[in-house]
Amino acid sequence: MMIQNYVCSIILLALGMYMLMVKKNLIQIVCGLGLLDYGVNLFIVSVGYNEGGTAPLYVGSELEYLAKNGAVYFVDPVPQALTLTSIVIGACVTAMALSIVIRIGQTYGTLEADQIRRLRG
Amino acid sequence: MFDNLINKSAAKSPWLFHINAGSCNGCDIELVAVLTPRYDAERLGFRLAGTPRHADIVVVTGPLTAQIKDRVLRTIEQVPEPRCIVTMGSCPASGNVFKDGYTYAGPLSKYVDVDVDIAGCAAKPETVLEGLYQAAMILEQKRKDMKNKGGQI
Amino acid sequence: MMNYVEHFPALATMVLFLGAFLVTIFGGKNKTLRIFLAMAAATASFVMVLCVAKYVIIDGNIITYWLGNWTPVKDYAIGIGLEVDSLNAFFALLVTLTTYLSGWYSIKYMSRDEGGDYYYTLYLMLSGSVLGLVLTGDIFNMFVMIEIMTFACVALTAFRNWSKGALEAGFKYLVIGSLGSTCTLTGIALLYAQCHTLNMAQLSAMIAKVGITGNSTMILAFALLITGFGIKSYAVPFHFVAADAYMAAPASVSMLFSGMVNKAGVYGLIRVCYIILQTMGLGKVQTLLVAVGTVSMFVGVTMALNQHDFKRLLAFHSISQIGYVLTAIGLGTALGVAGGLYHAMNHTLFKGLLFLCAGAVYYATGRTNLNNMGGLAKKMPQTCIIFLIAAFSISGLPPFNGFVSKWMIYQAIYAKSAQSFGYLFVTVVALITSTLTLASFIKVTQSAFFGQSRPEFDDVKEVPGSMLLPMWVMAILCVFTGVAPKFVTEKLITPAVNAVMSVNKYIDTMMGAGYTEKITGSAATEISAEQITIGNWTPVMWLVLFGIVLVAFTVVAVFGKSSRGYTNNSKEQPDNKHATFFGGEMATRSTVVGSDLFWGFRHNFKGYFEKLEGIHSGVVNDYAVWAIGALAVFVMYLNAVL
Amino acid sequence: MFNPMWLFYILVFPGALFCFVAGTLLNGLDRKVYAKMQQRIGPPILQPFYDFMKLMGKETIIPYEANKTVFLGAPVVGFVALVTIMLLLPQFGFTAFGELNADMIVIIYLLTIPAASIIIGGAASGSPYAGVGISREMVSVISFELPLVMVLLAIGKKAGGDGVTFSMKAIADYQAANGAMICQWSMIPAALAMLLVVPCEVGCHPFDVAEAETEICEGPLVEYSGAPLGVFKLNYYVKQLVVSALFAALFLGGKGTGIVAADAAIFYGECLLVTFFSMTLIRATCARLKVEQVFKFYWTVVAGLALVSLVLAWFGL
Amino acid sequence: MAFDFPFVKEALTQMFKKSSCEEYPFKPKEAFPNYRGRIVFHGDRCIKCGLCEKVCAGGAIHNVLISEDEEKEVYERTFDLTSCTFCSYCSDFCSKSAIELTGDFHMTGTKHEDLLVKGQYTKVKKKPVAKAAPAAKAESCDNKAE
Repeated sequence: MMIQNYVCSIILLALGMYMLMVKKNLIQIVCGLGLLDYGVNLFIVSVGYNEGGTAPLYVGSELEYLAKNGAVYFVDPVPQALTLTSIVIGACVTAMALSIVIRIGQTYGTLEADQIRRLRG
Repeated sequence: MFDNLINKSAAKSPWLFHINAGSCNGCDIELVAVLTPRYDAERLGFRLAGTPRHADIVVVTGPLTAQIKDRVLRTIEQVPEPRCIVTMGSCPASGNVFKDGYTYAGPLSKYVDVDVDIAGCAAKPETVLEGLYQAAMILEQKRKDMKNKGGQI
Repeated sequence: MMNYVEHFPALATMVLFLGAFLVTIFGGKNKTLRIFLAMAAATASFVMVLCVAKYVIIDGNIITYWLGNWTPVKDYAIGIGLEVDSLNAFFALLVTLTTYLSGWYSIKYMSRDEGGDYYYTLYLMLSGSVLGLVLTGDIFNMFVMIEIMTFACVALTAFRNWSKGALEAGFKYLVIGSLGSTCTLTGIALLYAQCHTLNMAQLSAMIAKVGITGNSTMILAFALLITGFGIKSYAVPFHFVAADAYMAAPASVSMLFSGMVNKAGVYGLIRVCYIILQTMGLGKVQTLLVAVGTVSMFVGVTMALNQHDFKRLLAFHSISQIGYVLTAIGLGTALGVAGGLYHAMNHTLFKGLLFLCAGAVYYATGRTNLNNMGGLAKKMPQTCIIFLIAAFSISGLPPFNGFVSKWMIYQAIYAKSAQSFGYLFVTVVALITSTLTLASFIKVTQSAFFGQSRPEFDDVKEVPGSMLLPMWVMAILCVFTGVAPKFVTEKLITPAVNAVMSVNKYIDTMMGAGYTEKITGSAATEISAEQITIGNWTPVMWLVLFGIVLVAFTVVAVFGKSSRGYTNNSKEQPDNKHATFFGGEMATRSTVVGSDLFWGFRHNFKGYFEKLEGIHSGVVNDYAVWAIGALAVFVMYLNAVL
Repeated sequence: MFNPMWLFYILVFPGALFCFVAGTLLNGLDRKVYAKMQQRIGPPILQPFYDFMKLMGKETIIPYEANKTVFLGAPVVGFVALVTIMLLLPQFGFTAFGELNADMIVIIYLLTIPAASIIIGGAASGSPYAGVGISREMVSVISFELPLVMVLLAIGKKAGGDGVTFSMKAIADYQAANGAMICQWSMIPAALAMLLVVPCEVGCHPFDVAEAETEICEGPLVEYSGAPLGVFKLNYYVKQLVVSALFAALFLGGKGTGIVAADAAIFYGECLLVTFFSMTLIRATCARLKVEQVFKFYWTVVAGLALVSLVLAWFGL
Repeated sequence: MAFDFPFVKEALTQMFKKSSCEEYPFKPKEAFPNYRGRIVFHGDRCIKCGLCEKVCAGGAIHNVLISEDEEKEVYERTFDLTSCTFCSYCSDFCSKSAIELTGDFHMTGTKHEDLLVKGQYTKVKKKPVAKAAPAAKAESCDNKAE
């Protein structure tokens, strides 16, 4: 059941890398970065999934579940924490990238990556 | 303590710097002929130096034309102190056939005190060798004077 | 009772972050408070790390510190742990030293830039994140620190947004940097999927149990981590953005870049290859790292030869010196790692010093293009002397520190070449790169400091004292590490190498004694901390000789004194006697600078240089293609090999 | 720790005095044989000594553009490095500082210091001729570095037996055990390559592109006069001695006679032989090359020779 | 590129042959048979025709009156070797062959006088009374005319 999560995150990663490599407009590159981040976040969340596990919250009901079939079955909370930070980081990356793109647009007058190459050689 | 040794070696390894002040190249090839195996000035220690800073003896050939006058004087001034100035051939000494020409800026001795004159319109290599030998002896004497005068010339 | 030193690692990082926030809040208006706060934070963290270093390296014990006191439960690490062994302490020392000196330097250097108040926030954030990265024992914590470092780097690169390529360099750095972070994060996620833990010590034990050869997810994780940390250490396929970033950033920040940020990348690589995945023993992985190191050595230095911008030249040299460090570390032998670490320390010292010199020249003359500089030695004598010390130590001339570490690296590579033929060529490339480094620094010396002085530099003054002080401190350190190699290796390098080599000690102290046996079943093999021999080259004899001969020549020269006069008058228009010899002409101004040097070498390599400059096209997409292509090559190679 | 013998070594035998006398004598003989080859008498044997003493007596002009301290300090640094190499070279098993297993890497880097001192001195003199001279000097240093390194690696592999060695002591012991290195047939291309590297390292005529007195007026030394120029000329003589001594130590080793003086005499004889074959003969018969010809020659022909013996040594031949 | 070793054979063989060098300052050497070297001036033969002065391209020859009394004038003719081209025109044009260019080539001088050849000659002045004699001659040719 988790296969489509992994497949989907691989597709997102591939799409992100494709946009980074091929798209010339800076904003599309920033979108590519976003896609990369979403791919990784999806991947991390799906790593933490346990078959038939419930949300990792102690609400008291799990005590009798424990008595009933001997094991409390939570989904692994650690990857979810990782994903939180990763999402925040993704957001900050996009914010900073877009602010720089705006400034580049003002100074260079264009957003095409081919024209923004004063530092070369 | 090395003093007399240095004075003697000043005569034993005089390095030449050749300035062509408008010469017809007759004297130039004679000067270089002196360094060839036949006359071999190197056995007396003579060697052509690339810059005036390395030179001891400045050999001037050719009549001092107006255009090259200040360049020759500037180069001679850049030669470090115990130095000799040798005029080779008749042109620098007196201007030879170019004496009354409008470009002629006068004999070298008008601006600089010349030590040895080597006569001959295209001086014979033996004469050049003898002249340079005399210049080397003068160098030793100059080195002594410089030493006694405290060196701050 | 945990004595106070145990708290210092966490405290040092927090002090820097706290300083950053305080500076933003209070430092807005008046400058002195802002500088005071920043320098207070930097000094506090420097002192704390010094104590940690003494405690860890000299006394030889390892600090383990669980945040929130969440100690491992039933041999399972649940909290975030900080572990500081000799390797961490060594790199932490480098980081805080560079931060502290760069702080002093930037007080005066950044005073002219108008956006000065936010500079210190970013500066403290950058140093805090790198210090955090180096001290942590938890792999996700390391990832978060990498992210903060990338943000701070991007912001500092684009700090002077009016200068030629700063914004462009910032954007490219952001793209490739976040590509690297994504690779690292995916690698960490894969490791977590396999071992369900984030603590490095436990991770390495679990991986040793799970085994890496044949396990394709682990190989993919290894390839991703190598690419992630490779991007952070600016090895060749990922070095394009580094060249732009160093050039665009202010000099005190480029010093941080070349001193800390790429060292953090190298630290990450050491951690991943030697300790977490313990794959350094395999020959094939060694060839991978050595290949990357050799290519970055040669490409870095050949690109540097053609540059005519001072800081871009230094940037390419950083890339080539990191190539040295990676080659040495990739060898896998104790001498190799020792050479690599020693060279990393030396590189931080002399490369930082070179960037400070570049900053001083920019501060005094406002130019960084080598083609229109000249004759600064007379106007800025101290900077010139410091520059000569740094240039000689980077090109490895004996009395300075570059020589000792390069010597260790050559011995290590050459000893390794007994097994396979390839390493002979690595030695040859390493030696040729060292000569080319000397060549490019001769070019800088001739174009910037010596040569004919320019009329517009007449009112150039020496840089103020507060900038010169850190430069002199680093210069003295450069000479000290060069003249006393035995002392430095015993005290600093050997403990760090032992920390790298003896992994089990690292795991046991973190997770409790006997942990590795229980998990991996292999006894805790204790690598004997043998003394790394580098041949007892005693430069003291060299200096004694230098003194004696100097005295001899002054006597001989003085004896001739009476017959010679120092005639170097400083009148404005030199008289003929002291004018430069121009073949008799009046001494006009003609400089032989920058791009018209080394014609013979460049003429023969014309094809190679044109292709190389073509590759550095400046388009973001090409850089992304190179990075992702390198990732693909690593994955394929490692799958084929492991 | 600092035994008095060191002072004797540093100052007298393989140190400063020996280098001064032996280097000057070597250059005198070199010039005499060079002259004889051109059918001329040639200067007296002590001519380099006279040159040096004369330069010591001349006036030192420091040009206006020059940077005084570096301008005067550069030559001494070069001389010190050259004398240090001479101290580290094994002469038939006797090395002045024997316990230092100073090895080839130290010697390679010590050999770059004289070239660096000429370059920094030329840069400090601030003349455009010197600028061009510096660029040519550095290109010739780069050009001879590749073959030199390959030759040393080949010898290290050969003398190392199964492993590899950098240390000169091991090479000297290897040659003492089984004959001079040049007799091993696999080392002959390396010996030839090293023989061709020697003139470029010294800056001898066909490869003296940096100090071409006819084209760029003595290159880096254009503004030097008096005592500093004398020391630079002395550096040239001592470098001739040191580089041929390096060749002799690497290729013409063997079992010494036990008496240090006799060993030193034979060693000096070998240096003369090397100087004759590598410098005088090539100098008498070839014209000066252009700078990129020098580079191409060393990085293709001579490097190829060195590579041949490197590969042969690698396969244990 | 062809880096051949030209002349190695000659270089090696010549090392042992005798050098083709004339040790000039230490072994004397004569000039070639009719070498045009230092000028020698035979003052007595000179008749002060001044032809040599006119014909000298370098203007090296000067004539100075030293002393004069009633019946003869003493002149001094100087040849300035430093501005002479040794073309030997003066010796060719001198009808009385008073000027001769010898084979001596040791013409170096530290002072100007070393390279100055001097020669004195006297010129006897004619008596003024000689005018009468031509008158007598005039009569002799008149009576021939009647």
